[in-house]
Amino acid sequence: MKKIEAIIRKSQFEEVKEALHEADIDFFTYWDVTGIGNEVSGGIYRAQVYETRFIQRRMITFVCRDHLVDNAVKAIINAGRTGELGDGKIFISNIEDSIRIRTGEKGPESLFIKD
Amino acid sequence: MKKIEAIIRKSQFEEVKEALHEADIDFFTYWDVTGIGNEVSGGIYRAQVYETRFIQRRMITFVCRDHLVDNAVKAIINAGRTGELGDGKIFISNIEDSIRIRTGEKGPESLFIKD
Amino acid sequence: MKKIEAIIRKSQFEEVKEALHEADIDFFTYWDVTGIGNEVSGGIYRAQVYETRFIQRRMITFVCRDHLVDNAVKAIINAGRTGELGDGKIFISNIEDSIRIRTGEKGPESLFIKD
Amino acid sequence: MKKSYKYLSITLGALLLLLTTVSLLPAQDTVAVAQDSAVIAAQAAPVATETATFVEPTIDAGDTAWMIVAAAFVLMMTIPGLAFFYGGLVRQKNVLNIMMQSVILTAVITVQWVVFGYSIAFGSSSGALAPYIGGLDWAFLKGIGISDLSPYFISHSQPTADGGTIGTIPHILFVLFQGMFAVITPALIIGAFAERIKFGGFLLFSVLWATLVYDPVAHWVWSGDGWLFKMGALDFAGGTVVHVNAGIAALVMAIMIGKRKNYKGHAIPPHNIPFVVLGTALLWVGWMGFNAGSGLAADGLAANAFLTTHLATAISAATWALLDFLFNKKPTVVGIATGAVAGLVAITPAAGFVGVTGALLIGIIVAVLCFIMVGYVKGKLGYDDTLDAFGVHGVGGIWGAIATGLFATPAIQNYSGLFYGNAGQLVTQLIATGVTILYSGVLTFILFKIVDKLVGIRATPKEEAVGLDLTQHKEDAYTAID
Amino acid sequence: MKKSYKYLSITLGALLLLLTTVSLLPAQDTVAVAQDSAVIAAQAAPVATETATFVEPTIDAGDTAWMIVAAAFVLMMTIPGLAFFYGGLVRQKNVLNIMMQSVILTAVITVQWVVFGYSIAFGSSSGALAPYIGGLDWAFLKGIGISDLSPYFISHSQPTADGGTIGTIPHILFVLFQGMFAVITPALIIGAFAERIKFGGFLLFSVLWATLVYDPVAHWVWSGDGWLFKMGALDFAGGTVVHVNAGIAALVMAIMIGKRKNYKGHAIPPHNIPFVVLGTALLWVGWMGFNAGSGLAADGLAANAFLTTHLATAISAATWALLDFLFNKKPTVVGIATGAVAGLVAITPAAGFVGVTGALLIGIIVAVLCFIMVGYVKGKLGYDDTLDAFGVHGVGGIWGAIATGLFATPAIQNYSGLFYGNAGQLVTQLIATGVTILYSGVLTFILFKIVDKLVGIRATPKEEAVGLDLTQHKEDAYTAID
Amino acid sequence: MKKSYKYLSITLGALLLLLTTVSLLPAQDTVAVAQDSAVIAAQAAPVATETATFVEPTIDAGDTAWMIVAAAFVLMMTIPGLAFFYGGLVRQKNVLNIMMQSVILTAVITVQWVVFGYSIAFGSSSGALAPYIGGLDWAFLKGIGISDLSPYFISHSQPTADGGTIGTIPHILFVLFQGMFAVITPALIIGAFAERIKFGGFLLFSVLWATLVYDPVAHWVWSGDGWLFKMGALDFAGGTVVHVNAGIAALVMAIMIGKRKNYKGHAIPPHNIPFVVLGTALLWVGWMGFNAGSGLAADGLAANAFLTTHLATAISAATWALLDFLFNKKPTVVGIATGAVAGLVAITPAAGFVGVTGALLIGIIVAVLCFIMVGYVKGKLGYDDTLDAFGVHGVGGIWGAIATGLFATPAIQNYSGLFYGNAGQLVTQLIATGVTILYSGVLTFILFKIVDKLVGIRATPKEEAVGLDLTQHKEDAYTAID
Ligand SMILES: Nc1ncnc2c1ncn2[C@@H]1O[C@H](COP(=O)(O)OP(=O)(O)O)[C@@H](O)[C@H]1O
Ligand SMILES: Nc1ncnc2c1ncn2[C@@H]1O[C@H](COP(=O)(O)OP(=O)(O)O)[C@@H](O)[C@H]1O
Ligand SMILES: Nc1ncnc2c1ncn2[C@@H]1O[C@H](COP(=O)(O)OP(=O)(O)O)[C@@H](O)[C@H]1O
Repeated sequence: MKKIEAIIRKSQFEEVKEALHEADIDFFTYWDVTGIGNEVSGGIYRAQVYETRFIQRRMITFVCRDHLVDNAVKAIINAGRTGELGDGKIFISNIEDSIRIRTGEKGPESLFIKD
Repeated sequence: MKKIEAIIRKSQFEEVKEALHEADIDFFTYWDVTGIGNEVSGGIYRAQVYETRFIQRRMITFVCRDHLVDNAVKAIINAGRTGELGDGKIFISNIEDSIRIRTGEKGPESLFIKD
Repeated sequence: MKKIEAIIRKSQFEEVKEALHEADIDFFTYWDVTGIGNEVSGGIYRAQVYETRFIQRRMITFVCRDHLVDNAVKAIINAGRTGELGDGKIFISNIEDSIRIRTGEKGPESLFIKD
Repeated sequence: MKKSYKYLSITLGALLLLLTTVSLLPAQDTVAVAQDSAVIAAQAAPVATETATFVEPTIDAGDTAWMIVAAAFVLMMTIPGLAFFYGGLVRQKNVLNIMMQSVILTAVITVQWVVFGYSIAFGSSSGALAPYIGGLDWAFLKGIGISDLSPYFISHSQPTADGGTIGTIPHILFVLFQGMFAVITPALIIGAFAERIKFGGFLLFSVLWATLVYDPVAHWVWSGDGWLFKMGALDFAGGTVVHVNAGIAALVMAIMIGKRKNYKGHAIPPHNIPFVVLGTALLWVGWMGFNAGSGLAADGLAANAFLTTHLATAISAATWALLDFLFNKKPTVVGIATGAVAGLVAITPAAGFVGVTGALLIGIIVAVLCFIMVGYVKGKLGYDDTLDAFGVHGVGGIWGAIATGLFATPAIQNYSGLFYGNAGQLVTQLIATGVTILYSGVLTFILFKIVDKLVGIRATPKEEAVGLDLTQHKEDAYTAID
Repeated sequence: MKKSYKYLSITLGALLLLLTTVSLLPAQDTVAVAQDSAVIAAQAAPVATETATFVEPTIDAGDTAWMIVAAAFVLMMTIPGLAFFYGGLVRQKNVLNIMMQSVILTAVITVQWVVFGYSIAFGSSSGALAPYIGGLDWAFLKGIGISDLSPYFISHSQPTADGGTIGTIPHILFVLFQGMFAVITPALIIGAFAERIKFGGFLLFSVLWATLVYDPVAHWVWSGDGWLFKMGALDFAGGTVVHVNAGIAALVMAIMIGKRKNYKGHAIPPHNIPFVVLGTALLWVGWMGFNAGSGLAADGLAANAFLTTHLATAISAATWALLDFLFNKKPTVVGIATGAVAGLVAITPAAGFVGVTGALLIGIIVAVLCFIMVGYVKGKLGYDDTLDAFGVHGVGGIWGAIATGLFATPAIQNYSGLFYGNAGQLVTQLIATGVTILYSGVLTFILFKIVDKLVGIRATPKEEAVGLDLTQHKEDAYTAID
Repeated sequence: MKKSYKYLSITLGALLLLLTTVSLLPAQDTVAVAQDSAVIAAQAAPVATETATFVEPTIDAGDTAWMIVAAAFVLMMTIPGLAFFYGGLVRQKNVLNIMMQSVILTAVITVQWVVFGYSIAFGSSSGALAPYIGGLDWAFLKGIGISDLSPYFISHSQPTADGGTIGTIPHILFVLFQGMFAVITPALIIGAFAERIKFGGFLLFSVLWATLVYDPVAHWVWSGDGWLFKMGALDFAGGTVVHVNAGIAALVMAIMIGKRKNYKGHAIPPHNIPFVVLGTALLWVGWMGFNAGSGLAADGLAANAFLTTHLATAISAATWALLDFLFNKKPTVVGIATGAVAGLVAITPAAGFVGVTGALLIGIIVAVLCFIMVGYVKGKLGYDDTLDAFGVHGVGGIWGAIATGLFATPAIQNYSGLFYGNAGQLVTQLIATGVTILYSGVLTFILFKIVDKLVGIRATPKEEAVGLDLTQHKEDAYTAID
């Protein structure tokens, strides 16, 4: 099982969400974060224009079985890309175990619903 | 050292917190996240009933010494379970090193207070 | 590539941010979390003094190439330390792959800008 | 967009059909009644028999005290009232945009009003134009002195030296009070196109609309020369002029600008419901200035308008909560707030003409109508009226205008509706409403076309996705960074 | 729940004991004084000597102007005032529930008031019932015309043709003003059972309480026939009728419904303190309508009520900040807000009877009393009055009612308290307070039992854990999703 | 801190130089005009010819109704108005601190005002002191009965039995209305040192400043004995007394206390812009009490003050939005809010002296001036006036005071400015402004030094980093824990 963490633009969230769905990633968790990266964004405050490298972003994370990783990454890249500085990053790491709280199921089978 | 990440119902937080305490996990960190999973929740807006799969949840995370993992997982399962769809997940991964900022202590001993 | 997660005092954020910059960590992501640890903080509510172990903190996380880890950790320790209970923790784990969404670059080179 | 036009025509058509059908029924004594109506008698003809001891007309401090406050209350309705009611309902990324729209309308329309708006709405022009639009005599309020009395009055008046009749409050106070109405009317429309409009397009449209739609319609209904006024249309505090007018413009705009991206008829939860409560509450309080101030005096009529307004609002809110409970198991906060606003809207034209029974019935029925409209019909028709500006103000306003023709009772002022034996009043109300729907609908359509050509109206999909706060104002509503 | 009953009895018992003990001390001239009191003289007996040039009584525009605004101000106290004061103090998951309660009470009690509440509170009944409850003559406000003058008045009145005396504002305006009081009183109680009550239970209880407790007590104290009024009890703007009444009901409800899950006597930090500030500020402003409006005229008495209210509030707020600083090192925002509200509560019955000195002392002492009560005593007694509805309104109201009997000075109106030589007034105050405590306490207890049987009052542990917003209204206050 | 002193001297010096230079130009007919001015004529000399049928002077209910509300409106300006305007602009960790400052000033200055502030500001003293400070005759408002009429009046007055003239509202109402001004003036200053001041230092400074700066300056300009009043300085609602006074104190404080840690001249985004909108809107509404109330009557002058205030504010807001658009491509919400407040400030001294044209020009120009000041000049000068208390209130106030000397027109009251042929009025305005700048600047400097010695003013770097909410009040504004 792998954990995917993607830091994306908030404005691409809808697209990424749908792309993930098509890549069979139905379960994920996200929250809002602030990112410091290459992108610079501006604001105005009482006639002063200021720039900030602190950008509001969204962190999406999910754990999936190994064979889904490639498609998931491709989905995020396609849906999350605008081509301009600041599209974000994807990080992949290893997960040793996963447990479904409701049933106590362990391992990969805690990650999907058998029917 | 292992890192435990548990995505639970906000309403079970109190119970989980106390169960963890009994399982000797005194230190942890949490924040609010939105989860997409099997559960569906509903709302009403001006006479329209709508459903949403975006559910408010809480992410709990802590790093602990290996021998505490089993008990911690059991504690979360027991306290976090309601038996209905959407109880959440627990993920376990490996942590290579841990440092206590205050003292600079490294490794497992940064995780507890020796007296 | 390593992932560094540091849970620090909100009040030390500015210092840590600048220290990281000097340690060549230009990109990172952060969000606000609540931590339970050794520290206890107090509040007053209508003449009742109460104590809480729930402390507002900031989670900083970044992925960097292996050779930068040591300096980054030192930077955080120096800038984040006040010496009092509750300075926080740093956790280091392994990242298997990293992708830049904008370009699709993979691996370490997704983490910096070649010029 | 072809399809939108179809909806537009269908809806407007249906409304007009309904109204004209009813008009044809019992249309006799309208004119007679209208003749009697000296309600708002601008520059009225000699009426008072000059008594031996003629007293120079003076400003009445009591009426003036109330009307100053009433004007301030109506200001409070737009900012912060409407700004928070609407601002709480939109998504977080668009809250500033909606608030900015409320604030800038307050600023710009106030200036427009003083510069020429008041004059073309309430001033006189000569010849054939007189019933339709005022002249520019009062542009920049020139010729209006600080101790001049208001030529407009309702229940309180006093004889003048030249045998005429004049009001008891300063003329400039009447200008101010009416100016607040001119501000809030276009501000009501913004609910319809929220979350997807370019700021420039919005502003140009609004100023044009205020000038070409609001000002003339106000002239028709409220000016002494106005043709609908002369016909005897009753509109105590702005049922047709404000709510029907804005509501129809909202519907047309919603259809013309098209749906929000990803809008599939389902609701998007409001980002801050406490803000909605704040806005609703301040609307409720401020509306007392709007309605109880519309009699232009501190007297029994004002008290009656307060009573009917408060009562209709209360029962409409309660009714919505009950409907919520019956149909969806839970009474909701957004629901009760919507019910309250619907009640406020519907009682507006009637507040000074009906009593307790009328207020109760108007309130109950408007809640049912709007509940059906926004909960069921809107979804079927498929247009995207973001914050239900049509569903609440349009529907509530039309009902209120009609209800005035039903429940007006001679116990309050000297006017009767259908249920008090005067079917003609209902016909007059239907005509006034129909005309307003037609005029506002067509003009809004044309203005949309023009403004869209000139500066563009619809935000780009990217602007919409990122949010209007950032793209139109380079600001974030909430910043947690410290 | 056995134990709760014990606390209930002990507390109520202690309060009554205290009051009766003091009553027994110097009880002579009570009746004599009461006789003098024509304060609120409904349907008063012939008083004015009809002069040669009798003037038809008319509505005074100045008094009416002020009273319209005063009524609007009191409305603003409940929504948004109280809604935000309470809403900011609860946890995020319960904020909508508390706001909904404020809004629905505004809606439902307004209707109840017009339908029959006003009539049974301020109307007359014949025979033995007269001192205790009004009849239904004024149900649906029937028989009250829009130009009828208020039969209730305080400082301003005018002779009538039949030799009687009548007020200077429209009768319906008096109905409205009093209606706002009827709304806010049950709304104060909700602080006690916040975060754990079923919505249906709350609503049924509140309507019954308004009808069976508020309306009769208002009749006793404020109606011209009321037995406490006749006894000479002084209550300018609602010390016993509003605050003691609601405060005791709050205490009983808090004990009966039981503690919140996990409540261990320690504080739970408010979810949004700026909302608390907003609510406090709007209460402070709106309370000027409440107190300065209670003289029913725009005159020196109104100005005095404004002054004493503002001053007592200011010094109570400052005192709380000082106590915070002395005992806990830091002055807090919630503290100063609580102090301000305590000051507002305590000065309410006294506002039209005391001067600067009285206001200052009432303000200082109430802050000390409430500080001790909510900071120390409450924790000891162990009941869970979530937002200190008893600790602030109950304690503050009792102190205010007693203080009126101490500080009333003939320099303001023709009434004296103990410190101005009239011990009897204090006794009367104690009796009125004691009676209100007893009646409100017992009736609330009974109503709890009945409503609990009928629909259930306490939310389930699961509902409480998830939060009342989601479980009672299917809504989330704040939604970040965009 | 050496460097700060330099800036301080330079800025103050430059301002004074400017003012005195202009003063030297056309200084003839000043005194003559001043002679005429019976504007606020406290304890005025015999004027009215006693008529045969002398009528006992009475309280006018209409004027009183309006002034009660006006006082409540001004209260609403400080809390919640200013509390939210400022509170929304600071970072999240300091919002409670700024709100607490607004609330505690309301509490403490109200007490100070009743205890002695009113007396030294508006009372009389004998001998050489009379033009500079009042005596303690009215301490604790002793000797002021509830039916006493206000010795201060403007447009409405009535003859007294002894041949004098007296106002039409209760004296205590005048005390209250003025008390609200005394509260808000020090509250304006807090914007300058926000985010880095110790609470104790702030409080001590503010009380001393209110006593030693505000009260005397109010005496000079508004008391019948005041030397600037006698010189003929025009200040309708507080241009010099409130805004210049507070603005200069803000500048001095900002420089003395030093910059915030990490402040490099760049902006820090506000934590909650909807709160800024709420505050601005309530300031806008409440300011009608401030300005339209300053004529102390409900008449044409009040209506005119309302009109000019509303209009100047509207056009100033619109102008700022336009400048935002022209210079930075996007109109911003904080910008339009700032423009509105600047307009309110600038029109304040002029509201009762100018007409439509004056209001429009004052509004446009103040937006340009403040835009330049806070957007460009401030950054150059390098001081850290956190919320632009000087940039908006100081600059706007100075411009308003000068503009009154330019645009005052005899069409409103009997006063003319430069553009109506009376250059002397401008000189008088410049002198009054210059004197206020000098006095406020020097006294503030001294008070800073004293308070800093006694209790310390600047928060520690750690307190500043953690935030003032937690360190000064042990509270968090928002708590998500449930
Ligand atoms: N090494 C990193 N560790 C953690 N977060 C990162 C890292 N690099 C980038 N990010 C996150 O991704 C966001 C976008 O990255 P940025 O460098 O601006 O884009 P791009 O890769 O297109 O140049 C940043 O705002 C930050 O939140
Ligand atoms: N693979 C996953 N990766 C990340 N988060 C997940 C994953 N699966 C579930 N979650 C989180 O757990 C929550 C509960 O999961 P859900 O599938 O609804 O419950 P259950 O396991 O009881 O069927 C989801 O809302 C989501 O936040
Ligand atoms: N094992 C852990 N796992 C996750 N978070 C932790 C852990 N230990 C500490 N923390 C976080 O670090 C914060 C500071 O830790 P604390 O133990 O109070 O400090 P110190 O290490 O100085 O004694 C805590 O509030 C918590 O958020």
